[in-house]
Amino acid sequence: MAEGDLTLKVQRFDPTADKLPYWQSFTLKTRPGMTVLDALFEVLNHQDGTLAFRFCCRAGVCGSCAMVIGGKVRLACETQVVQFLGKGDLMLSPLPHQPVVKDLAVDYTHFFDRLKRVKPYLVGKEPYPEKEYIQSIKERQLINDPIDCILCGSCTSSCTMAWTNSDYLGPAALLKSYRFLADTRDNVPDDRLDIIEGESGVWRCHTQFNCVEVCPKKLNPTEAIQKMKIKAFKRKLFGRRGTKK
Amino acid sequence: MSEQRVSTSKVAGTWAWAFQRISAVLLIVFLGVHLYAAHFMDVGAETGEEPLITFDEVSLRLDQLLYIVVDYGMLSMILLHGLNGFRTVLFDFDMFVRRKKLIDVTLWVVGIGTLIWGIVILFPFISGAGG
Amino acid sequence: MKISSFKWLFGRNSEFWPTNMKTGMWAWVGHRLTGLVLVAYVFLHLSFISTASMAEGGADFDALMETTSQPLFVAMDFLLVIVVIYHAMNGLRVVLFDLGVGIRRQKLVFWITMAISAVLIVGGMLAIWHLVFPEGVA
Amino acid sequence: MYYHKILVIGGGLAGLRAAIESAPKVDTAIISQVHPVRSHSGAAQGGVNASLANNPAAKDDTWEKHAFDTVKGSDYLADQDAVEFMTKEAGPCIYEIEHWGCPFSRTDDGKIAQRPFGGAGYPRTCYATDKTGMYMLHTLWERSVKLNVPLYEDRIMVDLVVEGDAVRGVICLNMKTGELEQFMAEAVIIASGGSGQIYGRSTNALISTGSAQSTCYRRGVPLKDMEFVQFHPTSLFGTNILMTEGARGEGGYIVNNLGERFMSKYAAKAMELAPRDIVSRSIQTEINEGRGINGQDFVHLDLRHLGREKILERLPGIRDLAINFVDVDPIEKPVPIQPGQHYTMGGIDTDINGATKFKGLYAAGECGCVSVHGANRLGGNSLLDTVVFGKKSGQVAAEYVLGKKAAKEGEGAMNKCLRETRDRIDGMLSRKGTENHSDIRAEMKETMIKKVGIFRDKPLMEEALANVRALKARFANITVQNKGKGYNLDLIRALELEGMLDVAEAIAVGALKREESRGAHSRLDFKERDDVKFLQHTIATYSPKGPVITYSPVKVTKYKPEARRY
Ligand SMILES: Cc1cc2nc3c(=O)[nH]c(=O)nc-3n(C[C@H](O)[C@H](O)[C@H](O)COP(=O)(O)OP(=O)(O)OC[C@H]3O[C@@H](n4cnc5c(N)ncnc54)[C@H](O)[C@@H]3O)c2cc1C
Ligand code: HEM
Ligand code: SF4
Ligand code: F3S
Ligand code: FES
Repeated sequence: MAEGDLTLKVQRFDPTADKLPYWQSFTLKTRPGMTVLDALFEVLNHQDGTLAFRFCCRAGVCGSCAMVIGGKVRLACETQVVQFLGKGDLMLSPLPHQPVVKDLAVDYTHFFDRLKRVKPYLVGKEPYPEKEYIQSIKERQLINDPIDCILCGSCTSSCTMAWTNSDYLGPAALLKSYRFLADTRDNVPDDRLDIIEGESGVWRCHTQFNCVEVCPKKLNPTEAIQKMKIKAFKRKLFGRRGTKK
Repeated sequence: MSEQRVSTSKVAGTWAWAFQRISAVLLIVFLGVHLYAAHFMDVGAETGEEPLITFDEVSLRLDQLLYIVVDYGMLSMILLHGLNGFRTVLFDFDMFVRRKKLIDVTLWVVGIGTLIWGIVILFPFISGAGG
Repeated sequence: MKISSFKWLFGRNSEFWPTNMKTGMWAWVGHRLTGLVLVAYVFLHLSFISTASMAEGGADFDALMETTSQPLFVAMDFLLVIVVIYHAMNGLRVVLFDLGVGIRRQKLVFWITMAISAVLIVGGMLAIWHLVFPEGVA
Repeated sequence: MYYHKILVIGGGLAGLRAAIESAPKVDTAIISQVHPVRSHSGAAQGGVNASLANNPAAKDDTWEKHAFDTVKGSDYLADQDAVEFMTKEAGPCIYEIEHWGCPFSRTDDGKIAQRPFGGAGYPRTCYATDKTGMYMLHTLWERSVKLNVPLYEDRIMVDLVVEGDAVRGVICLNMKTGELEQFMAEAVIIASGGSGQIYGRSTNALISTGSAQSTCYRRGVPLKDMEFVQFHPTSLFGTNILMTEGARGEGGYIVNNLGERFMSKYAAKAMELAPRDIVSRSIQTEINEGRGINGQDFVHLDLRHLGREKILERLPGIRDLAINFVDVDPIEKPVPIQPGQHYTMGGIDTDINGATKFKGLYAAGECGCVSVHGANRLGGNSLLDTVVFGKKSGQVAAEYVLGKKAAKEGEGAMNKCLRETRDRIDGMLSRKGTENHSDIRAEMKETMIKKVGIFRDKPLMEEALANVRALKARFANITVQNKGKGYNLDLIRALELEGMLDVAEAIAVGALKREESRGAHSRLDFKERDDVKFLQHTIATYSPKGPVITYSPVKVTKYKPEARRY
């Protein structure tokens, strides 16, 4: 927990005023335990009130503060600055290829639109049972991973397929789709496969694995996508009966 | 508010993907046979000392139906795989997705045209040795 | 506002900066580039053969083939071997993932296929060398 | 001007649940400062209480027992009719969320798993690993997508429009464009969460500033029981991120700079597992008496003796947090912790339906005070509060709107309010003072935690009140550096601070006037509970000169106040 001076090099951009983004440097004293988010607040409070970034929980669970920190997409609130001390300027830029609201804050509208296209909700068998659905511990394990997604957008914004093809659902939305496909309580696997097997669905993934690299929750969207490719293909071969639960 | 759009076309997605994998595996086989046939196999005694591919040698090989099948099959596979792959690359970009129809037609025309071209090219070899 | 300017997408803090790109991404970039190169090669190859084969008899073809033993062509052949083998082996890796094999160990799988590729490439080059210069000319 | 029949302010659990309830019946929209899935509810770890009796050790659990535990936990300040309603509704509400997809952890026979929690007689806290809040939040957001509930995100409610005794709508600041927007409505449900950021060392999210709450307060909506603020004993030193009680449940020690397990002095029997308020007070005493580590404001949570295996197996999340945020691996080193502000028991004064003094204005969740938590909330009851009373307020608001004849009244009031808000904001932007509002914010937080914190007494609180008032005066002299429109954090944080100062004052005044110790309100100068004088809710009503304090009776049904011993 060393202390020392740190220079942040922040990508600034105000779409209403600037033509192109530019870098601006801020030097600040670090203290033990300081996170990148703390550093940004230090700048906001005492150096430049015009800085903009997103934040909320500051505990790595809400997914607001994803940005590119030192060449890698990370959560600002979870990233200690000490690891960057003495390694030159620490560069901060917004999530790649997202519309910028201002500086480090990006617009998530398109991200959530993509998500909404995969029916991101459980459609259980109705009428609902009087109590809970029975789901064994083993069945619950199938969704242990994908439910941990905090929708931070890191993966989809790091996938170049999602950059150039705005129809492509992207890893986050596909992982969400998988989360419901794998849930034993869900009752509409065919609808889900219909959505993800279109040309802007799973086939657009070319296993770049960027999504796996950047996920702050260490999830594996690629694996989910690959599993869905197989499911969709099997259904094509053997017909719809094969996918009914 | 925001309309829930359903994915666009699902005409070829699954098959295009599956075909790319199947053709890939087939290509490995074809390529193996082709290379072996072209460079390592002795077709006739007179070419035994001659490492370079010659017209006669090729013609000789192409006299046999098997090689015709292998070569034409490989050519069509390569074309299908290559152009299908190229199509995938194009459709990774919005601007081409918007011209989907046009691209699909063009690729088919180019593909079939090239195939015919390829077939015609080999005629002299086939007829050359036969005649 | 979308920032699509080259400078910002490929700058030092972007994932396209070489030191920031990870294994999977490199593999994909390589695969895509080699794929496109191969498509281009197919057309080149066809026109190459056609200029020759369209001529009567086949003398031209043989003459053409002679030129392939020039250093430039040998270099081209080497390149082609690298391109084909990389594309084929990484393609195999992709197919494995599609079958659900090795997704969690993608980096390991990549390096294994690359090791095999290296062996094949060296083998291929030796073979070409041997074919072109059977007497072992330097 | 936007118009929706019902507006829900806040996309946390309470807000989403309310919108889900009313949207199918009446046109409803959600307005939220952050996207719903980013809401603070997502940080809740432990679980949500309901007497489902799924755990073999809780076979004979009933809602009555849950109600009793809650009332006793509240130190008898909770309204018992509300508690009964909540505990009775708990089961159905949890099943409902499960049907919508919430991935609860499971028992061996596939039912919702339940774990023991502090202050409860039975293991009745339903959980989904240690991310219950997040899973519930995502599930409810997903449900709202299914119902196509319109969402206006990145908008901060900066004013409430009331005309006579009825609500007309709200004024919002669009964070993206920086423009003020008018939202007209027949009913407004405030579900804006807690205001923990008033305090230093808060476990709450950075946006839990109670901005919507203070806005209502300034427009005449009374606040109830604001002096009751819960402190959690173990929050990470520095960031005050929560270290779950499970760490002590698994056998962790708390030690001071002398290496003593000092809990032996305060609760010889229960040691580290004594109730939250007692442990918090004990730690604070050690720190106050100079036995914090290196004389600093923290002690150590020592898990090393549990061994690597157990830590990895039972407390992986805690280990990750400690490594990520203080660079300490609990396997090798003790974790620095201190008590932190955790929950605001008080809030907008509502009745059992979530209705306030104004017609058409409702409040639910942590920003409201029905009162089910009284003087001290039990762990796992606030998530329950959000869904039960979120649902209820949605229902009641929908009925109110359906039963209403006139619609779209009050355009004049809307416009007047817009002008006032614009003036207020322009005024703030044009101030050219010497004060930095982030310094004022820091001082307010420090004052509140130090002087209206875990231990309170008259001189300290009077000092605090004077400080807060001085800060309010200094606030008049600030400069907002950023005059721009888009995503102006500088302005937003200044606006938040203005409201927080008002609420801080209400907390301090209420606490000063409550001359007893009850639940989380622990006075050194009045150590006993005084049911004769103070079995009452504190009601704070805004006036420009400071809060006006009155009292309202507590509803007692079955459970007569008795000494609270565990
Ligand atoms: C670390 C931690 C752990 C916890 N663990 C548990 C637990 O295990 N069990 C339990 O029962 N409880 C727990 N709690 C308490 C519980 O999480 C909260 O009380 C509850 O989530 C509050 O939900 P809410 O819907 O009222 O508010 P929130 O979830 O805070 O939502 C507030 C919403 O209002 C919006 N908003 C706020 N102000 C404005 C404004 N001015 N304009 C527009 N929108 C606005 C925000 O954007 C947000 O969407 C915990 C709390 C913390 C801090
Ligand atoms: C020799 C064996 C070959 C194998 C095993 C193979 C394998 C593959 C596979 C699996 C893909 C799909 C990649 C993905 O979707 O991410 C692919 C794509 C592609 N292949 Fe091949 N291929 C081979 C030969 C060729 C040849 C000879 C050509 C040229 C004509 C070619 C051109 C392409 C192109 C253009 C693509 C699309 C690139 C992309 O999507 O990134 N391939 N190949
Ligand atoms: S999968 Fe990971 S990176 Fe993608 S949105 Fe979810 S948490 Fe973020
Ligand atoms: S980065 Fe994109 S290409 Fe596939 S593996 Fe991940 S979705
Ligand atoms: S602030 Fe919530 S994830 Fe960083």
